[in-house]
Amino acid sequence: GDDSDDGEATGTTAPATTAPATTAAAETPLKIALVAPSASDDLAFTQSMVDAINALSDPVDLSITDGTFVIEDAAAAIRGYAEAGNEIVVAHGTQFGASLAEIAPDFPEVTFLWGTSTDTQGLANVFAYSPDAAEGGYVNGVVAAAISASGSIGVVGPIEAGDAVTYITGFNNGALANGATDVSITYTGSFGDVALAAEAATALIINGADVLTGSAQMVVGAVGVASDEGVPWFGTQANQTSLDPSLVVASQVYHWEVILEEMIDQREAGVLGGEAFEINLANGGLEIEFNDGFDLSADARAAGDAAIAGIIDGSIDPNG
Amino acid sequence: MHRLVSAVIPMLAALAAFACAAIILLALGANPFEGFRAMYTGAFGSVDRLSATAVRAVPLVLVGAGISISFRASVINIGGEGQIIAGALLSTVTALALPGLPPIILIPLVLFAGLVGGGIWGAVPGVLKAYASVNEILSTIMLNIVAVQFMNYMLRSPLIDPLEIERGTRIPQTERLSDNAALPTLISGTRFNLGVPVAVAAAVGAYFLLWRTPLGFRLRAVGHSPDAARAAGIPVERSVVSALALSGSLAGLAGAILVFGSEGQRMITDGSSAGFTGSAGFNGIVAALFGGLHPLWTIPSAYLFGGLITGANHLQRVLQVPAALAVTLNGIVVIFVVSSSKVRDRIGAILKARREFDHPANESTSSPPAEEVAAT
Amino acid sequence: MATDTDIPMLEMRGITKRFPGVLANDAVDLTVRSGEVHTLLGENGAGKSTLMKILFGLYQPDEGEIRLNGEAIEVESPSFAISHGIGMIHQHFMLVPTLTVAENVALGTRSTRWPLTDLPVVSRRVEEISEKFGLAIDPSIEVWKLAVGERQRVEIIKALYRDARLLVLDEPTAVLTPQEVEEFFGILNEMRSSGHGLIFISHKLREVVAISDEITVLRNGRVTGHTTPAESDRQQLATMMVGREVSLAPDRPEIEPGDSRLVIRNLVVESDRGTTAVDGLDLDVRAGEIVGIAGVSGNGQRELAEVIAGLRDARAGSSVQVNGVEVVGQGARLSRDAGLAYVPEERMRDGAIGDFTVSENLVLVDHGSEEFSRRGLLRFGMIRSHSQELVDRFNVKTPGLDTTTSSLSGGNIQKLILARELASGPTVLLAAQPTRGVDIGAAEYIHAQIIEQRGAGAAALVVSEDLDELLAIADRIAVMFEGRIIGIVEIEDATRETLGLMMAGIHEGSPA
Amino acid sequence: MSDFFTATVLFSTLAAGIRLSTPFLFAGLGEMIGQKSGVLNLGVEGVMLLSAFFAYWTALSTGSLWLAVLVGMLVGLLMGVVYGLITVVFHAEQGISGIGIFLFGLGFSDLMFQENVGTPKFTSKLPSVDIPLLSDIPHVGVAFFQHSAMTYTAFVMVPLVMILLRRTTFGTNIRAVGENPESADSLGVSVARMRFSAIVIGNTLAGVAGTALVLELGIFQPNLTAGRGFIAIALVYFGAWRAPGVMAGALLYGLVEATVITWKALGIIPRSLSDISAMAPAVITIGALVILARRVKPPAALTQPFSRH
Ligand SMILES: Nc1ncnc2c1ncn2[C@@H]1O[C@H](COP(=O)(O)OP(=O)(O)OP(=O)(O)O)[C@@H](O)[C@H]1O
Ligand SMILES: Nc1ncnc2c1ncn2[C@@H]1O[C@H](COP(=O)(O)OP(=O)(O)OP(=O)(O)O)[C@@H](O)[C@H]1O
Ligand SMILES: [Mg+2]
Ligand SMILES: [Mg+2]
Repeated sequence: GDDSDDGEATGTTAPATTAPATTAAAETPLKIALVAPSASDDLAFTQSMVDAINALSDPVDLSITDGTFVIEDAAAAIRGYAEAGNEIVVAHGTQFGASLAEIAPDFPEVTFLWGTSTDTQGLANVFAYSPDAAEGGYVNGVVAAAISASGSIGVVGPIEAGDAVTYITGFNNGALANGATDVSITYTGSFGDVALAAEAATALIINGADVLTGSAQMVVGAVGVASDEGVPWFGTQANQTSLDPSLVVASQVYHWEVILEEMIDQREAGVLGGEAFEINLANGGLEIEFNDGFDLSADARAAGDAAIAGIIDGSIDPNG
Repeated sequence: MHRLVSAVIPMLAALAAFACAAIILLALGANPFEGFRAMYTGAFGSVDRLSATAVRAVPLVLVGAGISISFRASVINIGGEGQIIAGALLSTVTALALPGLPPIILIPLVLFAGLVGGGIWGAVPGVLKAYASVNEILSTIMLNIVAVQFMNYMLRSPLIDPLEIERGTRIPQTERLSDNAALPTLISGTRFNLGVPVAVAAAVGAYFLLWRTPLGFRLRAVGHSPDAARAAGIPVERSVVSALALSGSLAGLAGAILVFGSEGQRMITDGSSAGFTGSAGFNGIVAALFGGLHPLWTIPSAYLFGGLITGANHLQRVLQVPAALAVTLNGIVVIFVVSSSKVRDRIGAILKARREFDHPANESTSSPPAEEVAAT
Repeated sequence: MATDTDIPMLEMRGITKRFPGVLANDAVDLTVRSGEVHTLLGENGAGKSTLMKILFGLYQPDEGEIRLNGEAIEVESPSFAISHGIGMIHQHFMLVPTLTVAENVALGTRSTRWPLTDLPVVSRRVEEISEKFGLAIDPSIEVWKLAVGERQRVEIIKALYRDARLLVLDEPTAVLTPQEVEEFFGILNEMRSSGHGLIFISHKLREVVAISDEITVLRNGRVTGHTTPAESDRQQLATMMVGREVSLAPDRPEIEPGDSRLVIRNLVVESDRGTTAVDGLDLDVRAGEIVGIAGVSGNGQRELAEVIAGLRDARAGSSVQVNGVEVVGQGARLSRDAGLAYVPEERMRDGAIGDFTVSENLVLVDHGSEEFSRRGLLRFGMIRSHSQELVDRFNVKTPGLDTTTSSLSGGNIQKLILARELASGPTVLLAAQPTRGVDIGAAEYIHAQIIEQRGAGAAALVVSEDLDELLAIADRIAVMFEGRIIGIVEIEDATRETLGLMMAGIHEGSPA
Repeated sequence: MSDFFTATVLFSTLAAGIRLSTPFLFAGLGEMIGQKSGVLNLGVEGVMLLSAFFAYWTALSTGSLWLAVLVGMLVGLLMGVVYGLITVVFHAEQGISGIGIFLFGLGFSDLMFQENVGTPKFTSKLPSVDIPLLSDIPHVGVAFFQHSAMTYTAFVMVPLVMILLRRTTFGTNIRAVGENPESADSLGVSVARMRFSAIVIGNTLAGVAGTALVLELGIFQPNLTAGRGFIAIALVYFGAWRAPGVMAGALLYGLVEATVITWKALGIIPRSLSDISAMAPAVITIGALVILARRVKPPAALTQPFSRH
């Protein structure tokens, strides 16, 4: 897994200029543009994609528009990048899909990547991508149950929708499968309210939770409380170990590069889209990164590894 | 002289704003001149960009025109965000319920639903103010919060696209709404859609309402002096409700246009209000006040402000500076320009006063200032 | 009296001040000596307040010179004026209603316990001043709770507290009852004999004659004459001001009154403070008669007027009928639709909208009528011609129809309101203090208009604290005391003395 | 056993409510002082964000919480000077300039964060200061006497602000210029100076609010305040321009927020109602005002620029 290197966020490229929108020759770097809702070093969803593109084996020329939480602005950026001659434009946000459906047909030469999504909306130049976040959630849940003394585990989510639900569903199933008695799931009602996330974590701990997890940007508030109270934390979307090197047990990390490589290959072979990809434990796109700084018992680790193996071989259904 | 002053001061303010922006750009390692060029190109550089800016200005025009109505009635409406959402939700529900109607009926219908939804959401603080003495600044701010949560609930639960449940992706968005409700594009190859003329017409309507109709007369009377209005037999409470309802309905219309003029043709939430509204509920206040609370001036004012937003976004894309810069620049421009506009007004007023004295504008009936002297 | 009579306390020379479209002061000279009450007399809009605001540093003159005790000064701000011993009591009170009397008085002065306030110390001095000049007031009460006359006292105390030697009093008596005016003149005499210089502005000639040592007359921004009470009587003063003969007693033809148009039965009304302001009042006003309501302010007149106008609710069981329509608690629209015209007491607050134009204010009540709006649109042509007609007819001095109303002089705003209310041809006219602050010429005109309405068959109820006014125009005068009508006097039997006694609650054979 | 459990939850909810109220209280008192002088400041949210970021950055780079608090205050003060210049000296429209400050604060704090910090990291947080003896009282101690110094300060500010406004000449002048600036001016009170000072004090308190929020959490994120500045403005209206009223509003809002989040965690509020219940603080605040039915007028000169002829 790769560690987050902060500071190296934006400005990796020169201004995008007009260029022929045809397939790149082998030596010129591939022109990729990324449009994302949160900051590129958010330790979460957006950073996972930035890291993945930078980890590609081919040389790339990457432009980023991040922090575009206004959907209309994102749509303008997607269109703008397509016009500016990028070969691949990544619309890194479920909410951008509707706009993409309008834009993609106007630029048949450009490949659009859209995630997280499980279908391409029938567009020939769109690749969809999604994580099976339930898988990592399940593994985290199994390990969390293993280290919970009380059997009571707390979860802090934003609003009950999208990726967060998938992860939390998997987590819940994993924890219950491994003997947790009570998984309390709290949706704060906001992606951004750190203080509320902190109070949610506090309430969960007072209510008896001795292990916590959560999804979305505002969970740093919950991590802070977990950290104060000495409660272990499970992360998702990116490696959150840096937030508390002694209490973060494991993080589900997205390695999009696994499927990005595949999509680029297809494009080079003349297929500009039309397929949905998924990262999961089996294809290595999802990885559970354990934190060596946390003193995890061998049993718990073994339970986690068993869950990973079970999911990969199909004997465990994290959604079931 | 006075024309010179009023031209020079905003230019100085603009220069100061540009200087601030330049410093920040330099600090970010970007070339300021390229930056400004990118902003200009992004906002006004081509027919396409001009159209994009117009589309971006639509909610600002509408919210701004509505704000002009309510502020003229002395009602401070900070609830634009919530009213946009309410209008969008009701128009979305309408389109979901009657997808098969022909466009000629369905488009006006969804726009009307937007007006109604926003109007209701505006009338609530109006009623609270008029009949329960709840200050509207408090209630509109609070109702914004309520609207966001309500939108999140509606879009993740009753209105969610059934496919999202089926696939397990659970994205909080509606299904693709009827194409019969989509606002037609008026300049092909651009984003310029029916929403733009609708917004302009609504602003003109707001102007007529305020200055040409008895209702507008009453609203302005109540705005200037509720006591005198009441004594003259004008129903003050009802006027307050009307002002907020009208203001809200224009914001609600903006909400409908945001949905049916969007590329996506569905309503979707990212959990915040700004994600859907682009903060038009607040920026519309700026557009309105900047336009002197005059619905017609709100149109150019909103267009410039829209240009600031599209331009700054383009700047970010071209120079690869963080998106937060765009918001920062908006703030800086607003601060500098608003500071200068009042200074200009004051100097202008003083100079004008002198000139008007020398050449009285409209003399009338009674004794001109200096007449015959009747000594005793 | 004062010793340095050869060096005047104040000399203003060649003061000129322009406003957009108006030359408010045109080379005005004014000389005031210590120990003298110097009256400024002039029509509404003559420029009296403007001159005084210049003296107090609120406006800067365009030309001219001010000398205080022989020394040229430039009054750049009110604090400069205050520090030079100039005090001003403004035509519109300059008080902070939410602060207490002591806080208002102490505002802007040094505190002995800085940074804390020293209200006990201030209160003590306020009491000293009160005692010396006979200005009873409770220093700890918030100003909004005070009656108008009491607020006036606070204004005077404010000036005295700052050791003002030269005191400007801009229409201080406009809002005072006759009794209060008596007391007030006592205070002025006290100050005069202690060597203060006083500049007094009033439209009430009886007062001017009673108190002045010197009189300067202004017209259209210019000084048009000097005189003293000894040289000129009321009639002559009026002529100097207006430039023509003014009749102080209007013609009032005999008319046989008709049916009752305004019928009030068992009216019980609460004041804002929750006390009973009107306490079981019955009254009839018939077509073709003018009934005056006299009384010391605070005896329920305001509440009575507001209930009739539909602006205040009354207790259950009360009845007010305008042309047979029950109007209690139904809102102003209904009262007006029933045929009422209403000239409110607080004209700046209730009568006109300062930020509206003259013509907008002239159609404030009727803008929705068929005449001025059709198919949902205002008819500007009609509105303009109507406004122009009223401005001409009522001689409202304004630069134009589109002039902002607040820039008119007080008297002209009053004329504008009357023009609007009388133009509608009301069957019942309710006028509260219709000529308060209005110059003689205008008052004459207003009285004539009210009498004309009476002639046209209107029932008029005029609430006024000015007995001269009521004696001049009313057919009957009802005196209000503690929320009731303690007696009604036919005009033939009414004298200042009997009315004064009744206003104090004393009435032969009165059960009260 | 279950009684004990309930009491624990109850009092910890109280504690959470008080914590959540703290930023509201600081910002609300600050806004109130400004409004008392006749100046509406819609930029509170922006000032809170700027102070929060710079306090956080200071704590991160120096490790000193004291310095962080100081920087947070200074940033608020500086923004007060800027806002004072804009509104009092240049007579700018208060509504727009406030929104300008909000936008600037929102963008610039985000920009600075991305440029200088990037990946979120924790700083040390404000330590809990346990009041001797009192903090040992079962339950009550947790609820009221184990908070950060910032929280205690916020509540101590309430009587201090009351004294400032009611008992000092400065406060009397502030109230006078907000109510009737012509009158204050005619008595030689400088309207401009009073308003400028009130704005500076108000913005400094907004800065402290942002600082309290960020140091309580130990971490910054773009838009950390999540609308709290606007709620603080609303609470001034709730409190009818009185310090205890603002406190009541802050506590009400904070306590309802805390209760909702706790009940969600306890499963008392079903997950399906999570967003509906998140409306509760807003709805209850409005409802409380309806029931109180107060008819208090804002300072008469609020939002009106003052200038002499
Ligand atoms: N001249 C007026 N002055 C004060 N209030 C009025 C006036 N005319 C109407 N109103 C009040 O305004 C409300 C609406 O009046 P009305 O029904 O006449 O409006 P409308 O016909 O819809 O519009 P318009 O007045 O523009 O023709 C009514 O409650 C009425 O009491
Ligand atoms: N602030 C102002 N702006 C414009 N015009 C003004 C202003 N103040 C006064 N005026 C005009 O100057 C003239 C003189 O007004 P001023 O108030 O001095 O009259 P006045 O003699 O005090 O009258 P009144 O007896 O009605 O109080 C009037 O025509 C008035 O309309
Ligand atoms: Mg005057
Ligand atoms: Mg009508």
